[in-house]
Amino acid sequence: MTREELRRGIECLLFVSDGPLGAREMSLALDTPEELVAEAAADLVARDPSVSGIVVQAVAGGWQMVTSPEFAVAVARFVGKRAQRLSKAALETLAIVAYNQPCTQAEVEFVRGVDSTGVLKGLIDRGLVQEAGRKEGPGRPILYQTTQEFLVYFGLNSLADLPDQAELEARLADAPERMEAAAAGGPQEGAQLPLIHVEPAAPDA
Amino acid sequence: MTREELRRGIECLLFVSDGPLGAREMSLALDTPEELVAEAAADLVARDPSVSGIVVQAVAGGWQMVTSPEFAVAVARFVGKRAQRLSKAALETLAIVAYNQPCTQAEVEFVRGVDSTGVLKGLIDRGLVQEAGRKEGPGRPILYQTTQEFLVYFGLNSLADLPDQAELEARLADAPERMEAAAAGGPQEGAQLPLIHVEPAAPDA
Amino acid sequence: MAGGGTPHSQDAQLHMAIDFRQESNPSFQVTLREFEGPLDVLLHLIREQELDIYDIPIARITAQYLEYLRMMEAVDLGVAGEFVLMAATLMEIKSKFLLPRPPAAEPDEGPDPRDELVRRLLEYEKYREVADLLGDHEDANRLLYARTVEVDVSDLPPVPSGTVSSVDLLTALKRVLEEVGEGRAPITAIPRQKVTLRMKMSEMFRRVREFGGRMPFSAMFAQERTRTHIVMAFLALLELIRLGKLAAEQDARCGEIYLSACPEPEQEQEQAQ
Repeated sequence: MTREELRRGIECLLFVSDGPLGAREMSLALDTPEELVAEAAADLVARDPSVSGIVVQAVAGGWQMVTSPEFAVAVARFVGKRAQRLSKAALETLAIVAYNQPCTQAEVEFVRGVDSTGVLKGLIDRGLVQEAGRKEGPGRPILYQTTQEFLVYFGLNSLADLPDQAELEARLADAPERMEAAAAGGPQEGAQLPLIHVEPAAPDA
Repeated sequence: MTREELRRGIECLLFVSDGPLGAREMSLALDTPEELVAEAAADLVARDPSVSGIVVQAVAGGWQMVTSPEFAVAVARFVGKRAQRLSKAALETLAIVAYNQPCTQAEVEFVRGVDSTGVLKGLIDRGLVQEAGRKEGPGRPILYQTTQEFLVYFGLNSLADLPDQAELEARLADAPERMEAAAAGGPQEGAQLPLIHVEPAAPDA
Repeated sequence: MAGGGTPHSQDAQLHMAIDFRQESNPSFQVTLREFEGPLDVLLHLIREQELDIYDIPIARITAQYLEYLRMMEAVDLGVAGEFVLMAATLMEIKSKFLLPRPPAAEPDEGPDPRDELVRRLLEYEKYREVADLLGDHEDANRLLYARTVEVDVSDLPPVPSGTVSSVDLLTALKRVLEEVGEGRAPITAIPRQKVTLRMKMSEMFRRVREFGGRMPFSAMFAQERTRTHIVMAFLALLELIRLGKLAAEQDARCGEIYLSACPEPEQEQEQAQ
C-alpha cells in the first residue's frame, strides 16, 4: 500500500470509529505495520486544512476525526446544543486529579480548601474522572483518576501535554500583573515548591 | 463564503449527520442559498477519489458521506471486530454457555453440531466468555462461563434473569449420554439440536 | 460543611464594589466575584494589591478577609465552614506575630507561622493556572465536532426512517421480560418442547408477514409464555433484522418499535433472470 493509499485507509477507519483509534488497531485492520500507520496518520494531522472540512486530531494516544473549527457555528446550528461548559470548580478539581492521580477526595479538598463532593460526582457523571481502587490506610478511601475521555474532551494526546512544574512557574511569572510580586519574592524559593505535592488533610488549627 | 469554503462546510455537516442531508437542511445551517449548496455538494461528489478516503455520494434527495469502496475490506475487518452485534454462531454459542456454565467446548459443539473453536475464541476476545478452570475427568478440558460484560451487553441484571435456568442446568447432567446418542444419530440431528434445549429429560430417539 | 462547595457560585454575575477602609490602608476596592473558596479569595487579595506573597502583611490581609466574609453575609450568600475555618487560621497566625519573639537579627528564628499558608496558596495558584489552561483547551475543543457513530451499520438492511438501535431493542426486550416476571403463566406449567433459533426465526417472520404492515414489537411476544421463549424470540428477531428480512422502525425515541417484512431483492433478481 502506498503512503497515500494508507492515508485514505486511515481516514476510512477514523470515519467509522466512534472514538480515537490507536496505531495498533488501525494496523490490524489495514494489515500494515504500526509505524507506517502512525506516519501516515501524522501526515493527516499536518494536512493543509483547506483540503477538507474534516480534520484529523492527535488525541488520547491515537487519532480522531473532527470537523474543522472554521465551521463550528454551522455545525452547532445543525447539531444543536452541546453539554455545558465545565465550571471553574470542576476545572480546578480536574487539574488536581490529573497531576496527582490516583488521589483521594480528601487530597483534592486539601488543595482547593473546599468541600468537593458535588464537583467530583459531576466529573464522574460526565465520564472525565473515574474510581481507581482504594488507598491503603485508615478508612481505605476511594482513589480517583482521569479517564481517556478526559484527554479526548480537552484534546490532549497524553497527560504529558500538560505543563510541568517549570513551565507552570514560567506561565505564572509571565502573567504581567504578577511580575512585580514574583520579583519581590525569592524565585528560588518558588521553584522548590513542588507542584505535585498533596498532603492528606493535616490537622488544621 | 467561497465555493471552496462551502465545500468544506458541507463536509462538516455530512460528517456529523447520521443520514443523507438535502440541500435545504444544509443551506439553513450554512446560511447559504440552496442552489449554491447543491453546486458545491456536486463538486464533492465529482472530486478526485485520491484526495480522501471518504467520498460524498448523491443519494435520493441529498448527499451522504461514506467510506471509499477501495477500503471495504479494511473497514469490514475493523467494524467486524468492533461490531455491536454478534454473529448467529456467536449468539448460539453464547446462549449455550450461558445456560450450561461452566461448560466445555465439547458440550457447546455437541449442542451446535459444529466445530466452535473460532466462535468461542471470538467470544473470549470480546470479553463475553471467559475460562473457568478445568473439568475433572479425562483430558481435564477447559471450562467456560459468561462474564459480567455478557450481562451488560444483554442488559441483564444477573444470570437469574435468563429463563428456565434450573431446567437447563439439570440437562447438563446427562450431556455425556446425549453425546453418545449424537454420535450414533448423525450430523443432521446435531444440526437441528435446539439452541436452548428445552425438552423432556428422557433421551430422544 | 457546605455540600456543593462555594456558597456564592450561584451569584457569578454579582459585581459589588466595597471599600476597605482599614486604619492605615489606602482605600482598596474589591469586586465580589465568583470565588472558589477561601484560598481563591486570599490569592485574589494578595495578587490584586501586588503584595509580596512571601511576606504577607498578615494583619491587613486578615482584616480584608474578614471584611469579605461580612460582605458575603450582608448580601445573604451564606458563609461556608471552610471560609470560617480560614478566618480562624488567619487569626491564629496573626496572634503568633503578636507574641514576643527573639530579635529579628537572629537568622534561625524558627518557622514563620505564615509558611504553611504561603505554601498552600502557591500550590493552589498553580492548579488554578492549570484549570485556566484546561479551560482554554475546552474552549478550543468545543469548536470541534466528532461523529457519534453507531458502529455497525454496514450490513444492516436499509431502514426507511427512525432507525432502531440495538439498545432500543434490548430496552424493549427488558420491558417484555419484566411483564413475564409479573404474572404470566408459571414456568412449571410450560409444556416442554424443542425450540431452535431457526424455528423461531421462521415463526416470527411468518407472524410479521401474516400481520401485514407494521407489527408492534410488543405484540411479537404476546404468545411467548416463558422467558426462554421470549429470549429466543428476541434473538430470532435480531437475526431476522440482521439478515435483512425484517426492518425495525421507531417513530419516536423510546416509542413503540414496529417490525415489517422487507422485500427480498436478491430472490426477486434471481426470479427476474
